[in-house]
Amino acid sequence: MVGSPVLLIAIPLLAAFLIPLLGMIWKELVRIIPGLVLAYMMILSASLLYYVLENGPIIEVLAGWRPPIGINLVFSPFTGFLATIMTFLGFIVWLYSYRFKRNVEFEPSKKYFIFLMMLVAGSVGIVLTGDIFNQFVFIEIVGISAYALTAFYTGRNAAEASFKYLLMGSLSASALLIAIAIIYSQLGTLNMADIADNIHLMDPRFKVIAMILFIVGLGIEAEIFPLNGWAPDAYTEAPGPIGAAFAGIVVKAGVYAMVRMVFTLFDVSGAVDFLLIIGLITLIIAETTALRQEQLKRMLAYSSIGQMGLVFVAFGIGTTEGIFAALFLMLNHAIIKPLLFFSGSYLVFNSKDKKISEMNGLGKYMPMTAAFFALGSFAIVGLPPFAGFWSKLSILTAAANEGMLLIIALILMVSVVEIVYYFRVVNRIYFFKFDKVTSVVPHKPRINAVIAMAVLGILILVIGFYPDAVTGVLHQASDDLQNTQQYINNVLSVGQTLTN
Amino acid sequence: MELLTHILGAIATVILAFVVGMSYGGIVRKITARVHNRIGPPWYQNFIDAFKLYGKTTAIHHGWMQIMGPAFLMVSSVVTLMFIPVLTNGGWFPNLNFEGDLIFLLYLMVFGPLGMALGAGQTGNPNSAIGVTRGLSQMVGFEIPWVMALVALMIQFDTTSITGLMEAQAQSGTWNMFSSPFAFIAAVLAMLGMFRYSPFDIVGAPTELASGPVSENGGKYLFTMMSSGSIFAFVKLTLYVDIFMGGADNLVILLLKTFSIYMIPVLYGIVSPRYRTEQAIRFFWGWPLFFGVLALIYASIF
Amino acid sequence: MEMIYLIFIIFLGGAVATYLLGKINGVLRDITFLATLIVPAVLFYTQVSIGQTVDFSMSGMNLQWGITDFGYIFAYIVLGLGVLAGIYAVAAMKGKENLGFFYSNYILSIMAMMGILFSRDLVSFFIFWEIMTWSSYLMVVFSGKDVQKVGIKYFIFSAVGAYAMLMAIVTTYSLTGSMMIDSLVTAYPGFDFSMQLLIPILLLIGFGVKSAMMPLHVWASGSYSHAPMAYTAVFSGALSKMGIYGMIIVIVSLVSQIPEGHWFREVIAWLGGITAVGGTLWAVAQDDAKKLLAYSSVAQLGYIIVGVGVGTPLAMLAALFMAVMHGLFKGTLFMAVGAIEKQTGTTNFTEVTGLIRKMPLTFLASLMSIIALAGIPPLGGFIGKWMLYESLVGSDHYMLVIVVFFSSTAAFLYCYKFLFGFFLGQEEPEWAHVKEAPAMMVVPMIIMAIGSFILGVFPGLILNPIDAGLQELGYASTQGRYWEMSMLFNEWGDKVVLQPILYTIIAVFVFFFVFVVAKNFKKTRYVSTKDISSSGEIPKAHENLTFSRGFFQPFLRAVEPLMKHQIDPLYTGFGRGMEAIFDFVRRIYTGNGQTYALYAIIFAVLLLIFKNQLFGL
Amino acid sequence: MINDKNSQKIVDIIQNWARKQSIWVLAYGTGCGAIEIPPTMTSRYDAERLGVRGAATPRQADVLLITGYLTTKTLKRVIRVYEQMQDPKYVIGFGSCTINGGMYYDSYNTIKVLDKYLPVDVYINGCMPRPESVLAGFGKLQELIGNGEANGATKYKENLEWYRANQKKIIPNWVMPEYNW
Repeated sequence: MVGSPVLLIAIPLLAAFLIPLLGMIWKELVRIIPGLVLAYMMILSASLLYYVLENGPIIEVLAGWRPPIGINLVFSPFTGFLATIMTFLGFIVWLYSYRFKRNVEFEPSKKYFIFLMMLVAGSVGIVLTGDIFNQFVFIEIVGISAYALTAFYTGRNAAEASFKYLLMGSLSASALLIAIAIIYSQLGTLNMADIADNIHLMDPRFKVIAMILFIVGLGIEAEIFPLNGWAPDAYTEAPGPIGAAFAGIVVKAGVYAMVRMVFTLFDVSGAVDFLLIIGLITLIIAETTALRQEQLKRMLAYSSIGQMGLVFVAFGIGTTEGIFAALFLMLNHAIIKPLLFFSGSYLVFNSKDKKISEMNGLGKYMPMTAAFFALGSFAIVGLPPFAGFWSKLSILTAAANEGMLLIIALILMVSVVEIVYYFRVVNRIYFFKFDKVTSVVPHKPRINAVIAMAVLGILILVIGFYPDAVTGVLHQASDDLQNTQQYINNVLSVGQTLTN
Repeated sequence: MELLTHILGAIATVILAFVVGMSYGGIVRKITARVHNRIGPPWYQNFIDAFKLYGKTTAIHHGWMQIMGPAFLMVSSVVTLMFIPVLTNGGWFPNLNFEGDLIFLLYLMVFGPLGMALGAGQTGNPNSAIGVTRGLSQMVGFEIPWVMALVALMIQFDTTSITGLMEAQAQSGTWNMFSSPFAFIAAVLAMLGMFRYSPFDIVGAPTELASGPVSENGGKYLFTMMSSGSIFAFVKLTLYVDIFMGGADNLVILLLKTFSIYMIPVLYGIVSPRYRTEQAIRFFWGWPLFFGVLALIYASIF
Repeated sequence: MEMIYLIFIIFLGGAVATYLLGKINGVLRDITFLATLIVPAVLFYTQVSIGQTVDFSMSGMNLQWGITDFGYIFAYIVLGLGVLAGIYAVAAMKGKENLGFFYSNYILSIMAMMGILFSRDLVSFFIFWEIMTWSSYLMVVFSGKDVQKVGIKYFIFSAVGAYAMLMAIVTTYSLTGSMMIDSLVTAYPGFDFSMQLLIPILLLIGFGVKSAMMPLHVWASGSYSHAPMAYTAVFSGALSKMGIYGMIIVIVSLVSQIPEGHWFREVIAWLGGITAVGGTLWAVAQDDAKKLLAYSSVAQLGYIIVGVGVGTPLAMLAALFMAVMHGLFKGTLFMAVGAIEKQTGTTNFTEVTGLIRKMPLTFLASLMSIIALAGIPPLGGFIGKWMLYESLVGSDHYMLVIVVFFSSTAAFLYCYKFLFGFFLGQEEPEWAHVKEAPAMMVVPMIIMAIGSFILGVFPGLILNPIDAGLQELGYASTQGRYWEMSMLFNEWGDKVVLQPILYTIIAVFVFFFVFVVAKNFKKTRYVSTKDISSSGEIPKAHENLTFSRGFFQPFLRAVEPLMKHQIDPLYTGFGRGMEAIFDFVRRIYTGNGQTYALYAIIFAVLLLIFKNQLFGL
Repeated sequence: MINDKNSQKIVDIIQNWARKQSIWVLAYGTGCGAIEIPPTMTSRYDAERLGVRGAATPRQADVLLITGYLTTKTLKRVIRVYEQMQDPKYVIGFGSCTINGGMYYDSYNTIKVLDKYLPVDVYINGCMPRPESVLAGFGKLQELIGNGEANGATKYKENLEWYRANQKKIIPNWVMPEYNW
């Protein structure tokens, strides 16, 4: 064991406060320190994950207060897997945006990196924590940094998007807070394991209301329909890499919270089916909406929402295979969508109105970027031999094993829609004549951005050609989520041992 | 020795076909004239025409495909002839007629016209190309009832071979035109188009197309086409006789039968004006098709 | 190392290397490209034996690769055509942009097709299928013309097909627990009836799209004509055969096992027949050679589907023979069109005429291929058609034989149009500069034309492997019952001997050519095509008297009722309608924060109202 | 064997017989005389019994029938048609107009003497010549052919320059392919 999971949260928060001070010493430190921190987090998380896979979950108790009273962090294969993805992505986003807005003032870049770090730290916190109130706090941390990052480009649109996000975020916070209050009033505990253990004692009426509030609150974070109105605006107006971070990190945290709530916290029978239904609705609405978008980032945003819907569908299948597929899809989405955002934001950078119609023939002038975008498109629509195919295949197999033929058909039909809008863009980029009138001279990506994209691209290919590289982890993680009782036992046993 | 017989027999067949075909052509001209209340040329007029054409100089060509065109046509006629049983038992003409079947024959018959069409195409005369397109279109028209009739026969007698059909007729003692009347009617209606007499002479239509595909061909080209056309006529007539009228045991009967069947398109044509192309096609997809379907039903029931 | 792996590694590595070398040096790239095609082909024919398999496991599923007798037939088409068209492509694509991309895509398609033939399990089958789809898609949009329309249409149809197939695959997996094709075949009779119907239908949608079966054919004309001709030769010649390959497996191995399979096959056969007629009629109506050949491909694939649907041993022999032949002659024809496009810059019949004296070798290759296409003896196309008719009549498909025959007769129309449009007619001064295509383009065409001639005279050369392949699928050996090396029989004891035909034709031809035509050849002289009898007028140099517009107008008028109903507008309308609906859906996202908040509240309220139904409490 | 003079003679005799029995006419309906062709061909006079038959194009025709007056504008086309015909070929001047201009003797735009421009083998006199005369003309032509005396084409070839000079006098913009067979 190389370190404690606490460090995953403590270090970035500490660094976030130190950065302004360090920035006074040397401005470049503002850019470098977050990178170092994120790299450290990534390495720590990965090594912890490796340890956890071998030796079982780590339950970290904070400040000596034992569960169920104190706050504890759970670094199990499932949470560790998500944390690793997030930290990895955080690092990649940092790498991509290291020279981002190099020429702008010191102040914005300071904000940018601090909030990015907080975003990652908060998301990791959401995943790792074993306490619902603590989770709420982390959600707020993530939310505040996300609002700020959305409004990073100070402008009318950005402010509006940020405000929408803030509005919805507040709704989410209120709902969550009430839900937490209800649970606390009923059970007198905030520890997830404890709640899960005692949920059957709760009055069903309160239970359902609490759960509905949870669904509404977390659904806003997890972008389920119809609570995802903020997402397209935020994705569009935030800087490109932040869009990637939203898609890869923040939403994952929301999905995690939702899934944890459904699978572990509540023992409500219809909840899993509810995930399936709401996932399908989200998937269909988002993908069909994406087809008619004119702006690239907005299209990517809706596509991202749709993918999340698909994740919920996979979770909603309810079997271990389904969860495995969902995790696989989350993993793939976490590497593919950032790649699309990264390359897409350079394409957008080169078009005046961020419109798809302005990207004619850019492939010739920005071969690398365009190639990465194409690779991402190919992967996300699930064409073999790229990564997306395997997750799609596993979702479908999982659904088929449950005999859900109609759902398979729906998913596949929506996939066709997805293909249409992604390929329209790819076609434009590659096979249309370069249009000087609407496009300025193309800005080419910087070397660090290329490296960031290349890493993601290589990952896509590696998973595509050799999915067994990750399936082991995914299987363990899905087993971990599926087994609620073990989770309760693990957490509470820590409390017991400490008591004794 | 056998090979020699074969070769001699083949040559004899070609000569026979040529002579009969040409004479029939002349007789048709005579008959046409009589119907028109004219005296008409002598029955051997076609031979004179052919000989004259052969004697004419052929000073020009528009490229080697124009030269190949008539050759293709001739090859097709002669090769098709080789696969047609002229007499019931082979007799004097021991050709390759036991080694082919109807479908093969149908396709072989297209070889020549297509080559000819290419030859006509190379001349660059628009009339030629128009004639060819008309001819091909019309072919699509009449092939349908014709093939229906043939398929009906094939079904009825479980054979696709011409000799097989002839044997079947010999065994049953009745001609196919009586045992499968609908097929015969369909085939005869298709024959109207096949012989390209009025009202289906849309290919050559002298007044519209200046004789169509052959408009750039005089002299020896025309001679080749004329003689292969005559051979082809003989081939078709013999084929009809073979599959619908039980074949012929000797030459006299062959001539009688072929001549009588030849009169159908000729007499129909003499009194008819000319169709437009689409009218011609629609004609074949009307009653002939109906009889073809009847023939198929009849054949599959019995 | 296993030879099978090696072949795929060479393909993959070659594709990457070709792409990268394309950035550095053109010659090196071309050499790598050809080497990547030829080396695996040689390895395949020398080192890989039928029945040899490799097993491995991926993502928890056991997969297996290995070539069967049946796949071997298609491997002939894929590799043969792949190599020849590859040689052609090097010359044909010279001077174009982005060649590294083109070549690596080309290699990937060939690899994917070989992969399909090698796959003994459904997952790798699907993976290679999709690689084939997207690599061919990239070729379709390579030219950059009508990308959003044609390319997307192709991809949508391919995707629908592929996803239908994927659905069948996962359903199979859930039913049998294995991805092996063999285990599907074994377990199939045990499925319940709905599954017995569903799985083949879904698979056939997938294969039907690739083999351009009506009503899934609408992508074909655009895609075939938009891809570079060097690739279309492979696209139409080999890639579409993958659909046939799969279709045969499905129909023979699956559908035949159930009693209702009979009706299923009837439907398929009729779909094939309709495809043949429709494709032919539309081909006749085209003025662009690419489009014409594209529709013609649809029609030819229709014949093959008829054969597959009928499914008697003779019909299967016919279908597979036609598949091979179609690869040969349609490949040649697309190559010829490519050569003409390269030399003249257009493929429209109404523009380019009279190339026969400028491109005689291309004409020769086209002529032989057209004769093969039209099914005229003694070239190979006839054999396939003959066997198909025999099988149709023999298996009591009386109306179908008429339909097929109609299509086949109407095919003469476009055959002539193709030859006349390009090579015959007036020789215009506009095209006086045109030269014969480079040797590297002509030689593959000639080789393939000669190939279709040889197969016409010695069909046994290819019928032998086909027979072996059919035995693999469970048919009894047809050896000696239907064919010999140069002879064909039918079930009723008649036969067509092919060599005498050839000898007779050659003999008569030589006779007439030497004694009638060639004797006088010296005395005749060439005059230009302006020197024609046109009412005494002398056509000026700029006056084009070629009859090329509205070529088969009367015929088309006659068949108008048949062509009035198209399926394409239905699809377009459906697409438009869907987009309109999507546009409506899009308005859910108003962009107004208040609305979104309202949504959230409504959502919460709805959940509260329906909590009993949803959560059962 | 063909080269042998005597055998050539025999062949010529047979061929001439065939030629005279088979006359394919390209009726170039230049003037009002064309109206006399249908009665000649149809049931009353029936020229076909003599082997006379219409030909559709100059490539197939033996005889060029100039039916009536020939305007200067038409001359070029007629010459073109004549030159496209294959040997052996003959010209029949039909009606008085081809002999001396007939009723158009003082017209500015008709050819008065056809023989100056094309080698006429047989003239048929009359305005119009009745079908009987037409048939008589054909009979004369047959006679000439049979005797091997209908050698207008040879005359044209030999005196091409003279004919050309005459033709060019009438036709100012002379754009014609070279006549060299």
